[in-house]
Amino acid sequence: MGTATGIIRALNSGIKHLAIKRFTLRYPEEKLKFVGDGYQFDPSTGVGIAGLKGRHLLFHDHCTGCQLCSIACEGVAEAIAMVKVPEEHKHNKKAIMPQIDYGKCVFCGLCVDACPFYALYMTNDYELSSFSKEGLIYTPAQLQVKPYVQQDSEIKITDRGASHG
Amino acid sequence: MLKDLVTPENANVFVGKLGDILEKAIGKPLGYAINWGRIWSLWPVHIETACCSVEFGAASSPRYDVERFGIIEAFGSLRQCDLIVVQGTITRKMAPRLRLVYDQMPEPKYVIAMGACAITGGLYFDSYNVLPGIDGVIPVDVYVPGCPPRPETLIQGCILLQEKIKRMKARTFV
Amino acid sequence: MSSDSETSVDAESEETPVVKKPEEKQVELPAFEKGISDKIIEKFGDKVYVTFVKEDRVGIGTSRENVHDVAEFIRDALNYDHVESVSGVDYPQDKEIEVVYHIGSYSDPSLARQILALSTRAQREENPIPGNDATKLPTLRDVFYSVEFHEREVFEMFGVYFEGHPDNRRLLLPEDWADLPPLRKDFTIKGR
Amino acid sequence: MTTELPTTSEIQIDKPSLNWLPPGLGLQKVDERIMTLNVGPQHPGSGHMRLIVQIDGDYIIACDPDPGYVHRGEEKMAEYRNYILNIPHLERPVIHDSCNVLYPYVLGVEELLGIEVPERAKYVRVIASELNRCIYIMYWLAIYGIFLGHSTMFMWPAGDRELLIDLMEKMTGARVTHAHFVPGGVRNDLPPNFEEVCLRQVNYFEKRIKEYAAVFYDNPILISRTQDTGVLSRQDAIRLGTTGSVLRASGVDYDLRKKEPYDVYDELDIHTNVMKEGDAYARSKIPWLDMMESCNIIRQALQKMPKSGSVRVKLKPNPKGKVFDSVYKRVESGRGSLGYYIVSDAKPEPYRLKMSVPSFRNLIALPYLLKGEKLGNMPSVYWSLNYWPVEADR
Repeated sequence: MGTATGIIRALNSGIKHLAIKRFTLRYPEEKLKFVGDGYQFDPSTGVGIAGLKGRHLLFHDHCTGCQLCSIACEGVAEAIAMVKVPEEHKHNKKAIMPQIDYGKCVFCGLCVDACPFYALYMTNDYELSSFSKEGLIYTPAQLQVKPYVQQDSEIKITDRGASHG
Repeated sequence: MLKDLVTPENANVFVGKLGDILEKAIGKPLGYAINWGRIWSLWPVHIETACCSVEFGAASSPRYDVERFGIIEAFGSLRQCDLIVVQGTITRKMAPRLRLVYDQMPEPKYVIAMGACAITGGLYFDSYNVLPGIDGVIPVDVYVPGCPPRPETLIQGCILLQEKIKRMKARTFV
Repeated sequence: MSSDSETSVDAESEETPVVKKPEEKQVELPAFEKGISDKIIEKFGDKVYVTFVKEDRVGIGTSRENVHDVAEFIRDALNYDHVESVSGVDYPQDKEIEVVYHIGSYSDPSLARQILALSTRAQREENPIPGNDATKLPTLRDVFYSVEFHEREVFEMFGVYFEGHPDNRRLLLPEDWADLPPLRKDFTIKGR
Repeated sequence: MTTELPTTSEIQIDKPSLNWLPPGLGLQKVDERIMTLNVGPQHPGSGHMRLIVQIDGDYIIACDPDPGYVHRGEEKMAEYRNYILNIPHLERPVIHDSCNVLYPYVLGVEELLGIEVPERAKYVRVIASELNRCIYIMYWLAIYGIFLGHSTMFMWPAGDRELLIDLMEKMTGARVTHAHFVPGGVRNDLPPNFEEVCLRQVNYFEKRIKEYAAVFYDNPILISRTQDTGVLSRQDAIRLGTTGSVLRASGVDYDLRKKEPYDVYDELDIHTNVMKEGDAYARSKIPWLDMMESCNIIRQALQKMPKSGSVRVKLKPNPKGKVFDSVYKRVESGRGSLGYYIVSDAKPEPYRLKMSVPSFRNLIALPYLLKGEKLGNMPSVYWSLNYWPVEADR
């Protein structure tokens, strides 16, 4: 193949893409849709349930303060610290609950695997940027809040290329 | 009249006063204009320090396209840059180089710490060769957590930085 | 236990670790791998010893005086042609540092699955001065060219000086590293 | 093994121009004309490593790689963590190929502990590993496009890569660092109707990467920049112990998926791509062919995979190995054969863990390849080695 034809072919294949749909996801307005509500774990079968590994969600009435999540995190990132909580729970005699420092957390989900009481899950929330390091530390009260996420944009594949609808 | 008032002796005072009045009048709108220019033309330095550079590359890919926010893809010389995104682990060998790069950038300059390693050391909190976060080396404006952060989180961090610049006094750097 | 393998408290593992001897019972060794180790034994006699023979893996140990000859024999007679990795293992209780060369072959299709682990031991010093103490081994750079960077790495990570290596400089660590070689067992990382 | 190879620090070239001094500059010796360039660590073309390059005019006469800017001590830290907690750590060296970099570790621990893996988990692993290989190669190709000044070749692969990242995200819950493989299987089952979505996206992906031929691989400008630069002969590729696409571009037919099949690779039909030229063009084309092969493997694996069944066997807490047992396991990763040497001493933590990484093994070829090249060819030769600095430094 001659040089000229090669260059013309290369340009042509680029020009063809002018007619193809835009692939860009306009992020703050559109958000990607994920499988399920986030990564969960079923201790009775020992197998997880697929989902995004985002910010944690803590069920206060299930947490017994057994520290298994904190022990699992000790070798990974030391992100989980057990802190005193003022309120009294029927389950939680020690009155301690995990507090997660997202400046250290690596979102591996081993703490979720370690929890045998269905107390710790992961949610689809990933918007955690902050101006200060202190803003990255989530107390048990903050972890209890289920994040409001509106994620509906999905990848669509048609004859005219892939786009986000 | 004015000619009589201004003598060679007090000309300096008059010019100074005039400057003050002008600054009072247009200083604030000018500050807004300067900041407006800054937030839509943040040029990051092309310094990859560790594996978060993969997601930094993904953020400028067609899907996320940070150029929509005026964060031009990192190709310029570092003398033209005003943003440094520390993409991951800073080792003891890299730390002096990072400081060198930061010192060579002109004011104003902003720093985004990207990833757990850059914020606190992350996974490598007990490694013998990794710094526990970059706060000891350079001042940080925005922390973007994750290991590595999703490009969305990085974009959110950039939007936070733009808000911070909006609120900053532009004249501190002029 | 439902979940977990992740728990690592010492208090939880109540069973005391029973130190068992490796089982001595005769298992059927794979024939092809046995043939390779037999060839080396036949040539060198009791200068070498076989550490293990597993499927696709043969382990040969030798002393530091013979390691160069054994490596040459492996290259010339057995058709192994490159070294995949050079790893040091520190044994403080034996006062020795073991260096293991994992040798493979690209050019001989029958050896494509095989890895030969050639191990040798160097004397270990309590207070190492890398390069100036008795922790020395002959280099294999002139036998397998691919060990050049690997041996440089072992030198800085364990302080094993390779005699005859053309380029024993530091590779990965910072220029101002003045501590013990970091992968020795007596170098402990903070908080552990 | 006839000719002696010089060491990387001794490489010199015989160029007649070396003895010629430009008049009018007052130079007395040839040495005064030689300039030393520090490429990196802050440089678009080097990543997080430094290359100390000596040039004479436009020709490189010596190159001394200086890695270690991301040396994080993974091997030391692994000695303090048990076999499960090591998983997030050991995938960090190559986060965009994280399934493959963890694969040999998981295989090795399974051999040490004597675990049998369920059949479905093996297929899930193969699919994840092949998807990850494509993700790695697409990122590599995107950066190769930047290195050659070809912006379209950054945008297209970086965008199409997201198709597969979407699949991995559905499967494992993370974009790049999955922590999905564990000793005994994988951590979670496939989401519902994953097979359909996977098949559709992989087919579209394959259609897309075939378009790269016109814009990149058949582009005469690109060919003139990469062909006959940095030629590595077959003999030298073997002697220097290179691996992966570097080795296969030099005409050695060696792919561990075929030569030493692990998990279920022996039940799949795999074709190995080999080219004879050994130049930067061949080294950049082999990964592209590999991606198409990976698409084939994914389709086969989806077809043969058992439709239901368990994906993970339960382990005891704190699993321990035998007394002084060692294992060396390797897999074919996106860059070449990647091995783990694990020594156990009946403790929950490994006694010694050594990663034999392809980037580190390929790095040794760089000084030989750059010798005598023009400085402008340095980026294309450097990145064609499939080198990822974080992995080499560990």
